[in-house]
Formats: sequence, structure tokens, C-alpha cells
Amino acid sequence: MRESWFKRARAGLITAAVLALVFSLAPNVYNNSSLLFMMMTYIVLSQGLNLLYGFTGYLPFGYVGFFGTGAYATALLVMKLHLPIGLAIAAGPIASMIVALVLGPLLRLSGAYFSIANLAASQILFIVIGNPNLQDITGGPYGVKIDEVYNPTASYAAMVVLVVVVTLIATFFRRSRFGQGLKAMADDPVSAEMSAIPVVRMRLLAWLTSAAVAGLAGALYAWNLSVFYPDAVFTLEISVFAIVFALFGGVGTVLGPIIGAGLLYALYNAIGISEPQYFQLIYGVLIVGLVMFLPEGILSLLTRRGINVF
Amino acid sequence: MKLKQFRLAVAMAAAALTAAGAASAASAPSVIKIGTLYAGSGNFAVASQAQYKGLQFWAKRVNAEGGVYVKAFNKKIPVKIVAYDDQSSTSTATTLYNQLITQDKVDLVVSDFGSVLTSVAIPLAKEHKMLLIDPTGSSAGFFKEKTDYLADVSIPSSAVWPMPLAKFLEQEHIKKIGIIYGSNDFDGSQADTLKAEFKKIGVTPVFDHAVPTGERNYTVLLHSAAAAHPQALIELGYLPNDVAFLKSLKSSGLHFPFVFTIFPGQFKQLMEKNVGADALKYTYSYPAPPMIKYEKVNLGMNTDQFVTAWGKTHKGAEPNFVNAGGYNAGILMAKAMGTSPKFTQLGMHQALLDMSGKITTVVGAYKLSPTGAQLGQRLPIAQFQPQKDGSLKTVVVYPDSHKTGNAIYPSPAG
Amino acid sequence: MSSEPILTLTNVAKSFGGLQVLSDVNFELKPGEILGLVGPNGSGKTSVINLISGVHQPEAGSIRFDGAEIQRLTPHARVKLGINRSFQVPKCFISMSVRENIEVAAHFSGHNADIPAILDDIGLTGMEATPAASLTANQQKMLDLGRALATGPKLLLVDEIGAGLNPAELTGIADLLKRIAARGISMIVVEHLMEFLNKLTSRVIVLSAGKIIFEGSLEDASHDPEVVTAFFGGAA
Amino acid sequence: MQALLEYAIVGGVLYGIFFGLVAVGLNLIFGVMRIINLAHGEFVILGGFGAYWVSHSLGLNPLWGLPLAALGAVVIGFPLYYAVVPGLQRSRDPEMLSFILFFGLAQIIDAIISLGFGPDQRSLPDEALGGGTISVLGQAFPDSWWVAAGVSVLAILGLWLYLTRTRLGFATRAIMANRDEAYATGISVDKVSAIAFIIGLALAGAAGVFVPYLQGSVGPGIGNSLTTTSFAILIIGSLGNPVGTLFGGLVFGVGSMLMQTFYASWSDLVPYVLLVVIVLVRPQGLFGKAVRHA
Amino acid sequence: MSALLEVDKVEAGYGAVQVLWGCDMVVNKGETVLLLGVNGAGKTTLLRTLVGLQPCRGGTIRLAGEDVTGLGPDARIRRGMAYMSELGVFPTLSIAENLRLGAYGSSNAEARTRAEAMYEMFPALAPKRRHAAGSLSGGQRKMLGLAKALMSGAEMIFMDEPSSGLAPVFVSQVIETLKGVIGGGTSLLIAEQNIAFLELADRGYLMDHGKMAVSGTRAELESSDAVRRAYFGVGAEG
Repeated sequence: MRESWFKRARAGLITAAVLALVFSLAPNVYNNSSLLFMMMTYIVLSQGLNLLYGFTGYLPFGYVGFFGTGAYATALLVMKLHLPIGLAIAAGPIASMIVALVLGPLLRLSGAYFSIANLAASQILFIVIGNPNLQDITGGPYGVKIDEVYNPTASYAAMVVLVVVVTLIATFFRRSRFGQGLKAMADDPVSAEMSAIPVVRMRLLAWLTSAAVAGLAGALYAWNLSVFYPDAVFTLEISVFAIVFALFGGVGTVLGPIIGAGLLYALYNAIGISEPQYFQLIYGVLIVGLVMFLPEGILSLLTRRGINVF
Repeated sequence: MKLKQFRLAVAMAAAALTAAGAASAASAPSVIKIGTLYAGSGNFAVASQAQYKGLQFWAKRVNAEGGVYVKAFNKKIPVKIVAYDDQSSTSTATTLYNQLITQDKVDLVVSDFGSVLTSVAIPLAKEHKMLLIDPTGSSAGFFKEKTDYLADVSIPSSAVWPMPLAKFLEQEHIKKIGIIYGSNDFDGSQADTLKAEFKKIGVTPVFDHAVPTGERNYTVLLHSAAAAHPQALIELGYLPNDVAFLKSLKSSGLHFPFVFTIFPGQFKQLMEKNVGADALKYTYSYPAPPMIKYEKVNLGMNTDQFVTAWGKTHKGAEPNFVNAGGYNAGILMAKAMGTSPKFTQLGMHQALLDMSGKITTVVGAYKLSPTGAQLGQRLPIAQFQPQKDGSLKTVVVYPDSHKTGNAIYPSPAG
Repeated sequence: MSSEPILTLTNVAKSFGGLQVLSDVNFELKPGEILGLVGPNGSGKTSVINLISGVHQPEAGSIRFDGAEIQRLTPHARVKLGINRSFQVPKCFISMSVRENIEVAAHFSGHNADIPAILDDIGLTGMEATPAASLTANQQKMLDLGRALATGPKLLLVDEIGAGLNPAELTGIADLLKRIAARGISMIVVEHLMEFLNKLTSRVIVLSAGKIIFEGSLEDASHDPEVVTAFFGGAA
Repeated sequence: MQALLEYAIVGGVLYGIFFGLVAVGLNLIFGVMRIINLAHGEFVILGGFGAYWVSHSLGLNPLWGLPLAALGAVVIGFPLYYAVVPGLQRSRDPEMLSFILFFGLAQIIDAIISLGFGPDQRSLPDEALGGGTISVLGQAFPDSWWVAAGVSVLAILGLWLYLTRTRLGFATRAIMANRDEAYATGISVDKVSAIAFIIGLALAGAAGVFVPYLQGSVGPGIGNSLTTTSFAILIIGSLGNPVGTLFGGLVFGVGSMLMQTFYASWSDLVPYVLLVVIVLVRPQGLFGKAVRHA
Repeated sequence: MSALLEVDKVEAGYGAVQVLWGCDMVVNKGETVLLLGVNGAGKTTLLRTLVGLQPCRGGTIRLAGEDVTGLGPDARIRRGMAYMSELGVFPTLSIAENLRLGAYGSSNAEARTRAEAMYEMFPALAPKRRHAAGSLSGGQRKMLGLAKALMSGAEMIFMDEPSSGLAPVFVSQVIETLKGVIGGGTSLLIAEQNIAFLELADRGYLMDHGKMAVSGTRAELESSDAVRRAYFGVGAEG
């Protein structure tokens, strides 16, 4: 009855392959690899956010908290314990999942309350990590420096892999029973329970997955940046960008966040490079315009015409 | 096929790059491109734009004279500044630094103001083997190992800033000291240095509090500090912290015999406008050029000339320290281009090292360490002493080599 | 069929914000039996369904299903044990198609549901791909029932399924519920419409202000003075 | 130690009352329109720049910034409301979309301030609000703090009177209680909401007048922290209740000042920790009365 | 008698679902009309469409001869409609405040006079005027909802299920109260599933599946087989 797993995953596999190809070849054409790296980072973050918001309806304003946690976990393990970079990176998502578990009770809140409480949680993480009293542990306000493992090529390659992995996770969410269950929960949690869906557990699972994605992105970002201060990985801007990009593309789909982040981040940089004086102004106007005229995201141009978007 | 052509193009571009890197006199560029970033908004906007203005000021002057003399080509070449707005964001700064290096293929990169926005450029510069001209990124952490790709040209490493302050306090036998400092690299490292220096002479601060970098409310803190009865209260913050601190101090009605803040010495006009001359009187700061004058310079303009020239191009405005820092970065780059036999990053770095200890500019003696740290240009200590007409005179009270008057200690109340 | 009750409620009580909605509720249900649950608006009928299905948890008393206490179990765990329900206001997954609505329930309950048969039961054959959002209110009601059937329930709680249906539809749904019961599925049917209930069962429980005031046949209920007062008050 | 404690408490009360004013406009807008005004802090800053302009360019007392804030709120708020709010409310997820829209608006306001005034901090003369100190319980605080707290109390009291004593105020609360029922009652929901929006902006602007006094200076770029702190305060208090917001401000002010006195570097944590604890333990806020839903 | 409300082929719905299918209806001045129908028949949607809370997708609605189809609810209510929803009150507002809002378009003095009249009509509310409406019992809330609707002084009042959520003893109370309202020159359109309300009505309509199935005088409806069939589900099989 049901299509084979391959058939269901096909669109995801193609998308992942295209992304891998594009980002592997792009540095040959346009060698500002930092920009490409940041674009991938935002694709991953928007997609990670989409896993939560697009499939469960919880919008985490404080998503950057997981990103920063992952970045710091990796950097500190390299700095303090001299772990090999691979192991340190693996610790990034683990750390952010631990944070997500601790913050699990926030999922009891709804709507704006969840979002704002999550924002507060990310600020708490930032203030604690950047606090001078914890300087010996976290580096405090001095930030971290792991330039001994700095490797832009390898970290770039790792981010390409992460883009692929996240695309596949999103495909799983979009095309699997698990994802269908999440959608059902978002539609109606009571009815979902009555369909034997373990609502609380699955919501937590989506939350942990989303956190792990941000943690891993943070870990790779830390590796790629190698010298940074706490606010570089805890700035609210990262949450806001991920949210704006995901919504711009269209949440609840796989392609939406990819297109949203890719297009809007490219546009952001195009404005920044061509019109530096009016950078902020133009970007602000653009965002306001998007929400007013395309509130359902750019993919709604297709879905409105009845085209089913992957 | 297409891919083949593409590969060929890439290979050729790479070859061209290598050739440009090892450039000989073969082909002189029509302009020298200097890439930099500034913050149009955000936390660092004020200082960042001041530094950018200084650099622009230099470029304008150099171009008015037909460009910068490049020894490798034995001719003057005009300079062009390529600048982007990083909005005080490190991630935006990262991509824009890379844009300057990889797309605009600038000849030299000048980092944005301060350690935070400089930090992300350091690994990028190293990766692309570009010399990073760092006017104001002074975090001690940057200068731990030898590098050919970093040169802090305009202000000393923040760890050495407070050395004269510590010495001065020791000289004045001030032992009960209170410190309030911001939780950031710039202020934290100064506080650490101060405390380490005090420890050497057996002094432990009677009041020692880190505050959040965004702290703007000092009224209650000042009251707590007063309860410890310090002979000297030192506040180490960013510009908005200093403004809030001095305003709170004035309106609180509290009085300390000795008060030190960082920024009035660098942005005197701005501080006077914000907190009023009354709030600044008898306080101490690091006087930076143009407040202290370096008459005998052997590169570029001396302080007075700089102030005059700046006024001419900026409707009579008085430059601040960071303006001078931006200008200083320009003249040092020019000097490096004018002396290096090869127009390469390594060549210019070597030239900058060779100048070390031999040059004095508008911001003072220039001394570059092999790790890229700036060791010259120590900031003296000055006190703002009120004059009869109500204006404030900046009196350098330490060290003796720059001294223009005696400190009035304890400062009179009221 | 054993004569052991499949469901037993003992001294069940529930209140919301200080308002006692149910007190001292006791009754049993035998396998394959259909029990009517009637009472005026606000008498606590839906609360009984909510407590059995786990949407709410009782403050006191016990609920035993198939020999085990279930009052502390989550709703989805109870679904897996074989309890399901329909909702008075149908709660379909509106972002999904008809088929997906049923599939998702079948999948998560682990029940190997015969989806075409269910679609046939609920009269939505041929509409598998229709988005649930564009079904009529009555079709959504049927889909809600189909979703419940897809989990392979042993006990089905039916909440006011007749409301808004015309006589022909009511007859149809009564027949359907009878067919379902004939498969050995026990049922509690909350209903306003006595005639409708009459087609399904003779055994009813009457609730009033959160208490059971009558248990017996529908026929007897209509002659019970307490029931008549509770139902028709002074208005009829 | 006792003196320090007293000083921190009195200071915290004054500071907290002022922050009640900072947050109350956000509360009103969130309560009535269910939109998240992420540009709230920017409107506070605009008020600060307005006062600076009044004082610096017109040579007037900065308190003239208060009527200017009201006027500005009408001029900006009225077209802004009709341009964005009704559209947002028709959308799929107004709360979340408003978050992005107002983030964009914050960017625009920031950019306009930067282009118009430059990036510098601006302060106002202390003398304009007295310049001396006033002591209570032997604890001296600058005149400007007392003026700010006084104006804040009056503004919040005024809002409370508006909400509880006037027909439009009833209508405003009715919309907070149930928008649909408000429509059904014949309330011109859009007009009443627009007025609430304007009042919210005016209160933010009024708070901005005192920012240079309580924060030393005003400058573009402090908007974010003002907005997040305001959110914390309105949730510590209660949604829709101006008196609750005042109370939330007090909890924040006293908490922060006590923390600053004893563990200064952690004082930033106060609003956020309070917020998280309160939403988990008592989501209706400290001041909210649970309404029974029968 | 002249027609106050004329409803002509009104259509409405939510999203992809159409609920109302060409509904026609007339309410004359001073008349009480009962809109009967079981749950889900479309009564609430019709009322919401008439008062402007739900967009009208087709047909016209006229009040006193004026086409109000395109007006918003506030404009319609200003023209003399009032609506008592199933919820009926603002739970967080006091009783006095609820009443004041009922007379939203009137002056303070006028509202005060009418409120006093309401406290007379509903004496149970008078001592609680400063209490939150949320603290009232279900029956009292219905009273308040009715009083709030009456406060407007509207010529045409729509009531959605005044009996819902009430114990039978309260239902009769509501009916008694409504008897006091009728005859004051106000037109009432009462949507109910409780047939007991028929005793109040001059005429009635029966809705079924979003359509007007039957209409007639009270006597006609009482004796109508169609009503029995559709409504009680009896008689269908003979």
C-alpha cells in the first residue's frame, strides 16, 4: 500500500545531493568561503528550527542558546581537555541536547510564552558563560581561541555534510510516520493522543533533535571561526535570522528553509556589499515587506496554486 | 566541455593570484586597494566610525599628493578604500572580511575597531596569508604566538594599558582602591593587569566588582563602593558605561578623592557633551592624542598639525584618539609600502617590524613585537583640572616624561 | 465472551477550579455491551468520557479496564490497551487527507487496520485523498469515528455523534454503531436524542449535576420522576 | 550592610517603577492585539532622542519630550497600525509573524536614528530635572530618579484609570478578554485597538525621555535589551494589567539592585531567571487572577 | 407589520466548507421569531453572518430597508442590531462594565439610565455590579448576556442559544425573562435547539443542514411533521 522508503525519501535525497554538489563546487566559482559557510550555517539553523516550529508549532526565539552551547562545548573541550576536534564536535550536540532536556518543561507553555521563555533561557546561558566569575571554566568575557585546530577547508566540508544530514532529517520529518505524527499533534494534540501518538514524548524528541542540529551547527561554526567571544555565538541575531529565513521560505516543508535561508542570506549580503550605508534600512524594509505581502513564505506562491511542495 | 573550461579558468585565476602574490615590478596596479569594515550600527558604531574616518582622512591626503609611494614599483599609486558595514556583528564581519580578501582582492586589510570585530579576522588573515593591519584590536589573547599576518599598529595591547595607572597610584601611595569593570575582554584584561600589579606591592582592592557589559545603572553600585571608602575608584568600561558612571557619580552627590575612567581621555569632547564638564572635573583618564601632544614625530604629522589638518577637512571639528588611530594605521601602511622592496604581504610585515622602535607618530612611539602586539604608545595618566573660565584642562600627571602639571589629590569636594 | 466487566468505574470524582463536575460515579460495562449515557447539558457526560479516555485524570476513585487499573495512564497508552473515542466536535487532523488521518492512528496504535473496510464503514470510500479540512461537518464526524476504529478499540466511547444529523443519517449511524458492536466492541454512547439511543441499546445511565441518578432501561428512565425533572425541568 | 540593603531597596523601587513604565506599553499592545512588538525598545529610544532634540535644538526642558512622545505616537502609530496590524491579525500565526515584522521595523527605526543622529550616545542635563538629590529613609537619590518614578506612577495610574473608568477603556479590556465577543458587542475593535496601539507607543516614548537619566545616555542599539527586559517585566507582572506591570517592574528593579549590590556581575540574570521561573510556576503572572473557565 | 430584517439567499462558510446555502428569512417589527435546528444545523453561522461577524459570501441582508451586507459588525450594531452570543459576556470585566459596553454607542447618561432599568429587570445582578462577570453562575451569566444585548436599545436582537449550558430550571427562568422583553417593540430572533422556546415565538424557521427547511407560525410549526422528523428524529420510519 505505502510507497517504499526510497520513493518517499527520493525528493529528500535529490535535494541533499543538489545541496552537496552546489556547496562543494561553489568555492570554485565564488571563493568567499566564509559567506558560503555562513549560508550553510543558516540553512542548517533554519531547517533545525523548522523541525520544531514547522512540525510542532513551537517557535524557539532562544534557538541561538543551543547553537552557542554547541559552539562552547566544542571550543572548551579543545581548549581545556585538548580533545581531538572530531570528538569535541560530537560533544556539541550532546551538550545542547542536555540543555534542551533541562529546558524541557518550557514545552508546557504555549505560543508567545514558550518563545519568550526560551529567549530568556538563551540569555541566561549567555550571561552564565560570559560571566567573569567562570573565567577559569568558560573563558568568561575573554572568549575562546582554538586556532590550533583552525581548518577552514575541513570545517567547510563538515558543514556540507551537516547540510546533507539536516536535509535528510527534515525529509524524515516530512515523509515518515514520525513526522506525520508530529503534524497530527500540531493539528490537534488531544486527537493525536487518541491516535496512540505519545504526544509528550514525541514533542520532546522533536525538541531534542532540533537542539542537536543547532548544537552541531554551533560546534562546526566554532571550529570554522576558532577565535570568538561569547556574544558571537549567543547573539539574538542568530535566532532572528534563522526564524526570518525559515518563515520566508515556508515552514513545514523541506525546501522552504533551504530556499529561505539561501535566498535571503544571499540578498542580505548583496545589500551589505553593494549598499553598505543603507544596509540596515533596506534589510528592515525588506523584512517588513515580506511579512506583509508573503506572510506564508515564498513557497506559498506555489502552494496557493495547489502545487504540493516537498 | 564546460566543466573543463571552468577548471581551466579556475586554474588560471589561481595562477594569476600566485603571480600577484609574488609580484615583482612587472605590473604595477593602477590603485592600491585597502579593505576595511566599519559598524554602521550596534555596540561599536561610535568608535568604529571614528576609526574609519581617520583612515579615510589619511587616504584623502595621500591621494591629494598623487597617491602612496610604492617602492616595489618605484612610483606613486592612488589608494582606494573598499569598506563594508558589519553592523557590529561578528558573523557579518567574518563574511565581509572574506569578501574583501577573496572577491575585492584588496592589497591590505585593516580590521574594524576593537578586539571583538578584529577577532574573527585573525584566522582568516592567516588562512589567506594576508597581513591584518589592526589599529585597535588590542586583546592580549591575539598576540600569544609569532605570526607574519597581524600587526597592532595604533594602540597598545589592553593588558599594558593600565601599567602607568598602577605605577601612578603606587607613587601617590594610594592603597585603598575600588575597581568596577565591565565583563568583556577589553575591560577585564585591564582589571586583571591592575590587580596583578597591585598584588606585587601588596595591595588588594577594597571593592572589586565586575558588572555586565551592558550595565547602565551605577547609582547603587557607587553607593556600595562608597561604603568601602576607597581612596581611588577606578571604573573600566566602554564609552556608554563611562558616560553612565560619571553621570551617576555626579547626580548621586557622592564624592571620591580619586576617580578614573577610560574614555574621557580619548573622547573628551563627546564626554563633555554627554556628562558635562562638571562631572569630569578632577577625574583621571588615559589622555590620548590629540590631548597629549607628540611634537617630535618622524612619520606623518605631529599632533598639532594633525589637529589643524583635521579641523580643515571636518568643519573645524577636533579629532579624537580613534580618528588619530585610523590615520596612524594609514601612514604606517604607507611607510611599509614605501620601504618594502617587494609589494607582498610578508614584505610589508617585515617593513612594519623593521620600523619598530625607530618611529614616532601622532599616537606616539611605535614598537611592534614579533607576535604583532603593540608595545609602544603607552598611555599616560592625566587629570581634568577645572580652569577659572569653567573649562577643563587636561594635565598630564604621569609619567614624568610627559608631565605637564601636578595631580590635585584628593580632589576637592563639591 | 466472558461475563467479567471490561470496564469498571469505582467512586470516580472530578472537579475543575473548585467546581465539582463528577462525584461518586460507579458503573460497569460488559464486553460487547452498549451503554447509553444521558443527561441534560452540563451534567458531566463528556467528563465521564474524558476520564475514561484519559484526556483528564480523576481526582478520586479507580477506573479498571480489562482487569487493570488505568486511571494514571496517558491517553495514548489507553488507546493501545483498546480504548478509543469520538469527539462531540470532531477533531480531525486538518492538514492531512482522509486516508492519512486514518493511517496515522493505525500506525501509532500498532493495529493492523483494514483501512478500506473502515472507509467503507464511515462512508468515505473514494474520498481517500480529500483534505480533511474540506469535508463537511458530518463527514468530519465520520472521519473522527474512523480514526478511532483504526486503532482497533475494544471499548469505543461515542460522544454525541447524532447531533446535527437528519433522520436518514441517524438511522445510518445507528446501524453502523450496531454493526461495530456486533464485532464485540463495547460502547458507551453519550446522546441527547433518545429515539436514536433507543435504536442502539436499552441500558442507560442518567447523569444529573455530576451524579448518577438512574441506571436501568431507557423505557424505565422515561418514567422515572427524578429523570423527568432533571431532563425536562419546568420547561416541558 | 544594612545601609547598603536599604539603599538597594529604595533604588530598586525607583528604578523598578521606571521600568514598569518602560514595559507597560508593550503589555498593552501585546494584551490587546496579541502581537509581539519587537520594536518596543526602539520606540523607547525614539522617545529619548525626542527629548534630546527638544532639549538640545529647541532649548526646552526635556520634559517637553513627554507631549512630543504622545504626538509622535499618534503620527507614527496611527498609519503604522492600519498598515500592518489588521493584516497580521488575518494571518495564520499573528503572534509569530508579528515577531518578524516588528524585528524588521526595529531595524528600520535603528537605521533611521543612526542616519539622522549618528551613532553617538546622547545625554540630557541633570539640572533640567533638579540636579540635586532627595533622601528617603536616609537614602539619597538624584532628583531625576524621583521625577522619573513620579511620572511613571502617574502614567501607569492614568492608563489604569483609562482602562477602568472610561468606555474606551472597558472596550479595550473587552478586546483583551475576547476579541470575537467584542466585535459581537458592536465595539469598533479596530479603532479601539489603534488607540491602544498609540497609547502603547506613547508610553514607550515617555519612558524614553528618562532613559538618558537612568541609563546615563541614549543611543541606537540598546533597543534589544530594553525589549527583552520589558517582556520579562510584563510576564512577571501580568498580561493586560498595568498595575501588575508596575509590580513586575518593582520585582525586577529591587531584584536587580540587590543582585548588583552583592553579586554585581550576575545582575543581568535577574529578569530572565524570574521570567523562566514565573512562567513555569505561575504562567498567569504574579498579579494575574486566574479566571475560571466554566 | 413591516419587515425589519430581510435576509435574501444568504450564503456563508468557513474555509472550504460552505455552511449556509441560500437562506431566506424575514423578521417583522416587534416580532419574535424562533430559529430552530439541531446542533450543527447552521443557526450560529446564520446569526453571525446576519450581525456581520462572518463574511457573507452571497445574498443580501437588509435592516429597515437598508442593505447592510457589506458593513462591519460595529456599523450594523450602530444601526440597531444587537447580538447575544452563546458566551454572552466578558468574564474579566465587571457586570457594570459589561452593561456599559452593551450600550457601546450611547452616551454615559443614557447608558446609566438603561443600566438601572436592567438592574430592575434582573434584580440578581444589581448587588453584584462591581463583581467580575466570570464569577457569576451560568444562569446569571445568561441574564447578564441578555441585559447586555438589551442595553443597546436595539430594534433587532439576535440571541444564540440562550438555553445552552443551563440546567432545566434555569432554562425556564430564561424563558420567563424573555417574556418580559417581548412586546416592548423589540424584534427578537432566537436561535435554539430547545423546542420549549417555541412558546415565545410568533413565527419560526427550522434549519437543517444549512438550509431553511420549514417556516411558519408557532401553531404551524408545533403541528409540523417536518419539525418532529428533523428535530426529534422520530417519525422518520413512520
